[in-house]
Amino acid sequence: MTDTPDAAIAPDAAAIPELVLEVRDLQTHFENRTGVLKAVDGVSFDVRRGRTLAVVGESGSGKSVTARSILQIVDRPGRIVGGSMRLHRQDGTSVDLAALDPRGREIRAVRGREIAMIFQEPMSSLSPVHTIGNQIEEALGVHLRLSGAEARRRAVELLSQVEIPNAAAAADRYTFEFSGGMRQRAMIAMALACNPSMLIADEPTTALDVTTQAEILDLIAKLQREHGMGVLFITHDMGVVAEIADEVAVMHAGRLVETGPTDGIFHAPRADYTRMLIRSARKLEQKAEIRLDRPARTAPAAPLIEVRSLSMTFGKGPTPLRAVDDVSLAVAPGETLGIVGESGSGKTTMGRCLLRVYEPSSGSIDYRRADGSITDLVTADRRTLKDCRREIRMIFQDPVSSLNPRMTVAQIVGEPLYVNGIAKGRELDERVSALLAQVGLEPAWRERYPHAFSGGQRQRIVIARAIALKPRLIVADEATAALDVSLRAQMLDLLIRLQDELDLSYVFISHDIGVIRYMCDRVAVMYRGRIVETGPTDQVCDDPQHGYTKALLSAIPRPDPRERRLHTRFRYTA
Amino acid sequence: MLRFILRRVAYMVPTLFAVSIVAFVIIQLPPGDYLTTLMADWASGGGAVEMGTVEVLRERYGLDQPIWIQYFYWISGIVTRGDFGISFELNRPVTDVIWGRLGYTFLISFCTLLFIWALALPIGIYSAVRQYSIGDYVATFFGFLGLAIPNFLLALVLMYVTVSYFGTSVGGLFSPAMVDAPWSLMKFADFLAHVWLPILVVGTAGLASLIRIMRANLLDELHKPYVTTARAKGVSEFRLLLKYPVRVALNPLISTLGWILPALVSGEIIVSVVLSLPTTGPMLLRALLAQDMYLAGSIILMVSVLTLVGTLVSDILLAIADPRIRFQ
Amino acid sequence: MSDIATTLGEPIAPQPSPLETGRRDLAVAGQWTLFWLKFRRHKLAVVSLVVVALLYLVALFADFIAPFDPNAANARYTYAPPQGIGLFLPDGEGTRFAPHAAGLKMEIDRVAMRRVFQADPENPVRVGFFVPSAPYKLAGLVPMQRKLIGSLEPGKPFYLLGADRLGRDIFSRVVYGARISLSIGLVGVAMSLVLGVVLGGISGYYGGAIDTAIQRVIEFLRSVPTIPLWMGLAAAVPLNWPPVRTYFMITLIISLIGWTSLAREVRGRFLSLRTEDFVLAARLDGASEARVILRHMVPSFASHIISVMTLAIPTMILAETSLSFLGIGLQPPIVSWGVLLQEAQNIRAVSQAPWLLFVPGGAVVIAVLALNFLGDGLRDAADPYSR
Amino acid sequence: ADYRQAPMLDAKVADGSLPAVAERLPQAPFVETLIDGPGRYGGNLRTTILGGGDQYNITRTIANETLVRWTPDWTKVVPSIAESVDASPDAKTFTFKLRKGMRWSDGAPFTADDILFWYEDVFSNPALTPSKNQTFTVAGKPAVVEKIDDETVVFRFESPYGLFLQQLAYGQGHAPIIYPKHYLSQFHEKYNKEGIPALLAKNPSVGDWVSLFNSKVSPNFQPVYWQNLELPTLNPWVLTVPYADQDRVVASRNPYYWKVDPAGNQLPYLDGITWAKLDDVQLMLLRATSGELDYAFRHINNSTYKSVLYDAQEQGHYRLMDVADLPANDATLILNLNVQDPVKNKLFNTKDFRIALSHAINRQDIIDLVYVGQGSPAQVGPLPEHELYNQRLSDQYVAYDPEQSKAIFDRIGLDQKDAQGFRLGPDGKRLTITFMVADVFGLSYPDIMQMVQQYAAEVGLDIQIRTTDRARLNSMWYANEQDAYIWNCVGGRAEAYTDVRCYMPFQKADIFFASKWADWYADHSKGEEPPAPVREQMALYDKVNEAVTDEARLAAMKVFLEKAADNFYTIGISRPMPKYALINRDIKNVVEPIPITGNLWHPAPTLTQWYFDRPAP
Ligand SMILES: Nc1ncnc2c1ncn2[C@@H]1O[C@H](COP(=O)(O)OP(=O)(O)OP(=O)(O)O)[C@@H](O)[C@H]1O
Ligand SMILES: Nc1ncnc2c1ncn2[C@@H]1O[C@H](COP(=O)(O)OP(=O)(O)OP(=O)(O)O)[C@@H](O)[C@H]1O
Ligand SMILES: [Mg+2]
Ligand SMILES: [Mg+2]
Ligand code: NI
Repeated sequence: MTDTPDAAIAPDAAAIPELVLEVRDLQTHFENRTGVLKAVDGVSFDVRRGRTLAVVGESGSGKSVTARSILQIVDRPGRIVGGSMRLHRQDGTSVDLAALDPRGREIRAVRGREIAMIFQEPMSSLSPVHTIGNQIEEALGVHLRLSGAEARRRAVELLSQVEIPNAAAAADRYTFEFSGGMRQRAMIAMALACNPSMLIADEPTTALDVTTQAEILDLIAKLQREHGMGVLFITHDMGVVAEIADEVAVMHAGRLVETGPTDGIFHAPRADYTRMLIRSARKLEQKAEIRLDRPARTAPAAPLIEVRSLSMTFGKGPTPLRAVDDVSLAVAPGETLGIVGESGSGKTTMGRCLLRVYEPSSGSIDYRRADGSITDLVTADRRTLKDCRREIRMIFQDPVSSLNPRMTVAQIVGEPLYVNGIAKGRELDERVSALLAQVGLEPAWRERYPHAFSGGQRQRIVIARAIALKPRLIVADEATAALDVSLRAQMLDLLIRLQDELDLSYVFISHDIGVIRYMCDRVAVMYRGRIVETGPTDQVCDDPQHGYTKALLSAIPRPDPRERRLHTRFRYTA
Repeated sequence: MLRFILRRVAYMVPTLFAVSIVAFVIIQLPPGDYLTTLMADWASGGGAVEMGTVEVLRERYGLDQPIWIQYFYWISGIVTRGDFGISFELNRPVTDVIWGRLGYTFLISFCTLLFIWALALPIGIYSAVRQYSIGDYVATFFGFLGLAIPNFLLALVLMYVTVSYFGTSVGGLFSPAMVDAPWSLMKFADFLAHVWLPILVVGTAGLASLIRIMRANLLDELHKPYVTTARAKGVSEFRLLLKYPVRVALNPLISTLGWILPALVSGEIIVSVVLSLPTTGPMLLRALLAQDMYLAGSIILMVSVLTLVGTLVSDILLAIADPRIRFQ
Repeated sequence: MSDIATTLGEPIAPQPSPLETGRRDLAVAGQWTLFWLKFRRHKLAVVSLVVVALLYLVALFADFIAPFDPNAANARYTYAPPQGIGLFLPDGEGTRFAPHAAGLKMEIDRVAMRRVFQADPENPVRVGFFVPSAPYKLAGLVPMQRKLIGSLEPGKPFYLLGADRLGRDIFSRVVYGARISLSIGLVGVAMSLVLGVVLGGISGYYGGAIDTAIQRVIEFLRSVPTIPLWMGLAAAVPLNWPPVRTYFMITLIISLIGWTSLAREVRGRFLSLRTEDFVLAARLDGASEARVILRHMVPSFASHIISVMTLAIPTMILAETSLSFLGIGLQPPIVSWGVLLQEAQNIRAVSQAPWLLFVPGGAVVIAVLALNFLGDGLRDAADPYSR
Repeated sequence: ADYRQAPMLDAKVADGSLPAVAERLPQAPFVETLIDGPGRYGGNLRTTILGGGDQYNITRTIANETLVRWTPDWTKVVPSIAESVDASPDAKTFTFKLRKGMRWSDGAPFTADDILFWYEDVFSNPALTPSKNQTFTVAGKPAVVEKIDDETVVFRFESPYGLFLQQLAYGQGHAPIIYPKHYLSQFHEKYNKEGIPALLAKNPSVGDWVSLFNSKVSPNFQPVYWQNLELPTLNPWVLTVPYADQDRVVASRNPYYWKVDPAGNQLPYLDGITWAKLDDVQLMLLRATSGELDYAFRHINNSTYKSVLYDAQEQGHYRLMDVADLPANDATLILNLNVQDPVKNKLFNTKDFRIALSHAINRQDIIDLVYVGQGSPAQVGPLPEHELYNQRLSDQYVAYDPEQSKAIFDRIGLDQKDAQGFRLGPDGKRLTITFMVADVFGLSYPDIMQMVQQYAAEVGLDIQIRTTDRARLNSMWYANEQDAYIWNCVGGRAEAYTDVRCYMPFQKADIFFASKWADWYADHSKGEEPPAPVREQMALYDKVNEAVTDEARLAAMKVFLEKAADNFYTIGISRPMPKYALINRDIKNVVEPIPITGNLWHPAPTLTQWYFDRPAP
């Protein structure tokens, strides 16, 4: 706050801004008895005052480890084995962070004071048993030696700066009382507490919907302008990169494959991997090619599933939460219905109601069985429900948590076949192998545990489980949110092809309108438990009627640095 | 919070009734009754046993009644008059004789608890932070050693060593010279000189499990992201450890706090007999052996009440310590 | 990276993982191989596994290993000290290999009422392996006439680890005691385990009224001091039962009380697991409730169960000493480590025959430590997340 | 005469709160015969009792005052509280002359009225005494007591009761002299009908005057007796800290005690006695070895502990002295001849079965092991040094002869065996005898039983052992539920006359080989009529009671014991060896060895003359 923006960092300044961090040939290895994992393998880059360096790359390519290496907080058995990380201070001195003792006083003075970090998982990165205020004050106490009252005043000030409403009261609340977005903002407040000269932001917006994401990005940009921070921004969302980065570094398999100004990366990528990345990002801007090739649908068939005035409330008492509020929709056979909406709008809840995982409080779900009879799932008895659940399957929002970590992939994928008595023994094994092959996984890996797979592979395991019973409808809940763009495109293509092959219908839940446009025939927009707009995808995307839909569309960052538009987005207030 | 406490207290009532019934039944399970003991006493004095007298006494004590009627008299006395019946053997109302002993019991249990915590926490933390180090193994070894040696044997060996090599008087909580003295600094010192033995003996048994629990809990927490967050703020390792993972790892321990009490009281029974402590242990054991049923039943009931209260207190403490529970 | 057969034309390339070259063996290993690979890394656990296996072999082949009947009394050698075993004996010009136990001279001190023993180096007792013995049935099945180790000079004292107040061989008693202590004790632990998991599971999985009921039962059981419970229930066991059955019954009684803490922890785990997506997924797969609980939820806290069990075993072995102290434990002629420890529970043993205490005590400590470290190893190996 | 008192009383006498010593003593005090010589006043005897339920250790230490007493060597009955006693030639009337001027411990006079209070208001009151103590009954009829004058009372019996004075001289004869009328009448309905409701109101734990009375005093020295500090007594020490919840019991000198030494010094010499209430025997041992006990006998006198105590004599400043605790047999296998199981009943009542079991046991081996060679194989019978010694009774069937044992078993129909080699009973099932074992008297019964079990197995007899505590064993034998148990057997010396429970079914206490026959003996309308040989023996015992002179009694008793040898009820293992007690090295005037038996309490008979032979501090 005290320092005014430096002339040197003005965007139009000709001079190259001064260096904050100079990383050369960084190597971080994880050693265990069976070998060495070279998570970061000779990475070099610079971070400059007032500038943003975005790091992109596929999941597991070493982005987070790189970030953690800078602060020497890599988890055991990780170890920095080579390279230098020179931190340049404004007084002209500099220090090689790689040479400091990770438990020493010097590195501690840097952490939080000169270089602050926002962690990837905002949900678990805050202590569950301390108040938010307490956690922010801690940094102030450690570095600035502020007294209790002063630290508190500053903490409240920081919280209001990151636009937490009623900051003074919020400081006394606990982590679990904050929503995801609020936690993310609290993390930012914490990181900014000591006016660091550099901020590391590790995927700070993955968990957020586009509108909230936009706000956070605005916030970081504003603070960066005010304090002249250097920012290292890790993300896999090319749209965000295009929106905020000055420079981009692309990582693949522990190495930097390309570094350069944002515009160059997007419009003249040199490395193959970068090209593929950009291509995928572009591809997801439009309707899937496979779908374009499909023959046009003939007369609309009788709907496979028809939902009428479905409502679902959480909690009792005077103010129950109406998570799903009078929703009606229908899905035709072979059709993909997209559900979009911001985080917390009730998409998952609605999806789960379809399988009656949650008991709807009112409404009906008419499901047309294969023999043409119609069953109302809301009132179906256990046996009927069980039968219907073989035909309606679910892909969970989070592949990690929906895979039992203590079962092998073969067991997981085989489970529905086994418990429904469809196959066992050798036959089961063969069926599982075939299923894995169908989703593009090496059948030989079926004895591995889920943790030995990458995020994209896990997603495919989930899909394999979902199609094992030859379902007619799949409720796919954010099936691709955790993936990087290239994988995401592959995955969506896989789903579309499966649809063609098995004559599937999808209810496709996402908060990413790009994905919806790529994938869906029709789309329903959810806002606070209600469906505010429904229609064919193109119509809704190109000509949104409802204010909320407009705001949503305007907040989506485009993967092109020449079309930055976040500052021009709509805001919707109900 | 208040509602929570009230509800818990309300739950305690049926539990207590169940405890009182079971206490009453189990002390009646062994064959015979107090008069059997009385007859054995007579016999050991070389005297003749007059069966007529025994029968009259049995009637007088109400021991000829069916068990539920005996129970009803006892429980209605407690509920309506706070009268726990009399101890046949001590010939005094139960309430007169147990308070002092309950006091010492809880004093010793409490000291033991402090001792266990004071030792187990640092060791457990060390074991977790330096997992699989020599120190971890040594701590584990000694913890299990304490677990693997029967309490009374340890008490005996320690007493023997104390007598043989230091020549101090063992057993009891005070030396004979100090029993009657009013409380003074000297008496307190004398008390300390005696109380370490039971604390050590009972404590070692509980040490290992607490070390292991602490270690396991802490290992779970140690690599949680919020620890790294704190580290990234520049907090020193030691402070970090205490403020975050240890704090969270303590919660499961707090919730079992109330449960340690009956374990200590039970563990204390045999040790107290060996050390002749003025606690409820020897009295309960004697009352059980003598089938002095109102005394035995009342001690069991008292210990149970205190356990339930202890559990309640630890639940309240837990609610204070862990905001996630408080706000549920 | 590209020869994957798919039914869908252009395959999706499996996620590249060039980073993970070093740990491929772990990543692709089948579950049992993986388990073993991980277990093997835990050196102490491997050693413990060997120790535990040895202990069980000893228990199984007690008749063969123990030189004497555990109840064979010998009036001449009450409280004989351990003789130990030596390998070489001086012989004319040098030493020769001759396993032997140190000789003992005995005198009776009638005033002090004891036998006084002195080492008698002149008179070592020759020891042999696979010595002939009275016929017996190994493990109750195989007829045998040889023992692993025995004195070659019958009539001379042969007490490797000393003798007790009735001149019984402590070594033999400890060997036989392993049978009871390592079997029935474990049965009790297993009982508590089953009860704890089932009832805790029901409580946590279904919640509601049944949960409240089970919680009250647990609270109730926890709040009754154990010793009166033991005494009362043990007194209710019929007198004419054979000792082993009586003891088995008492073990069951102890475990009936012991399940509560496990149940409470299991309940906690269930409460949190019940909302996990993978559990929901299993339900949507059509798995029955029992399968969801046993196959999907229980393994998630297997490591916890293992550590609880390893802590419960010493408690079980020692509960038996407490029972003996109270006079409701094992009845003679059955021996167990608990009985042996209880017999050492007097000043005479502590001051004049410490081997009575150290030998069974050592056995318990070794068993407890080995089981614990084995448990540690199993837990780590069972956890797919551990390094 | 010229009497002196303990210095601790001087101050009280000086300030007038206590009368002078001559006024406190009776006109003719009991003059104690000293063992070593006159002692020195002062000192506190530190001894111990085991937790709760050991009140008899207090009783045995300080409560042994009876109208007549045994001489310390247990050979003669002499007057004690009574100045003299006269027995009529028909052994039916006994006249006691009390000591004039004798006082209770609170200073109130002790007269014939106190004895009459016992007789009329306690003994004859069915509420207070529902069944009459056997000491004061003969052939089921209680004594009639009359007061002649303040110092004279007469006891009359309907049938001859030649053993009355012997009985009265044992500890159990205390009943007539523990009821101070002046104190207890306030709790008695007859004397204080109006006052009792108020007293009851003050004491809510008792419901009526009977309970109230019973909570102030108790026959048989139940715990109550040692809990009432107000109760006046004739004992040498009176309680100052009661036997209750505290971890010790303390007694202090009775200033009105009525015995003097030959020099006129009022006894006792010791100022007081403290019993540390310890809950565990091991702790007792430790206290002993560290010199914190001046005297200890019970609980620590296990043969196992002797060597521990022996080694610590120097450190603990004590010595081990011999105690003639010499019952008829130290370890006796007692088969229940009235056992409910018909198969076992028939077998147990076959004398050959008992003989066979007796031959199966290697007594010498047991003695070597458990008693370190001290003791000798023997059946139950008076000891060789006693006038009643009967060699046949003691030595029959003691030989270790498994072959003969097997032969007898085979002969009496137990020749069938099962796969494990155990004999089958006539019903075709394995014959299993369950022996109850309690760890009492420090005699290692569990160890002995384990050996017996092995010997029995060698001859094919299956014996099972159940360890238990004394109280449970009690409840079993009163309910006649036991097969068999192991115990010691009284009657090694003089008490063989009065206490024949090991020689005949004679229900008194803790020896129950035929409780139903014993019931029949006490009252022919109860129990079960025994077979002829047993009935004949019972008639012989009645003859013993009719004898008035010592010679006649001895002769009758010898005939009786011959019959006992014929009947061979129980299987003895070992003739006892002397036990030991621990005593401070400075204590003098100790009879050595002290004779002890269940009825003859110790060290009470000579404790008043014990003194510490060391300079006053
Ligand atoms: N504590 C650890 N122990 C062992 N390996 C680790 C550890 N942390 C990270 N790795 C490995 O290091 C590699 C790089 O991980 P990193 O977290 O940097 O990926 P990322 O690029 O941030 O991916 P994402 O986009 O999914 O966050 C991965 O292969 C990961 O498995
Ligand atoms: N089990 C539950 N108990 C109480 N409230 C819940 C529960 N699950 C969800 N909610 C609430 O219901 C609302 C809708 O949640 P839902 O998970 O359906 O949102 P969503 O649209 O899927 O959001 P996201 O995009 O973040 O996944 C939210 O306000 C959420 O807090
Ligand atoms: Mg990452
Ligand atoms: Mg959702
Ligand atoms: Ni590649």
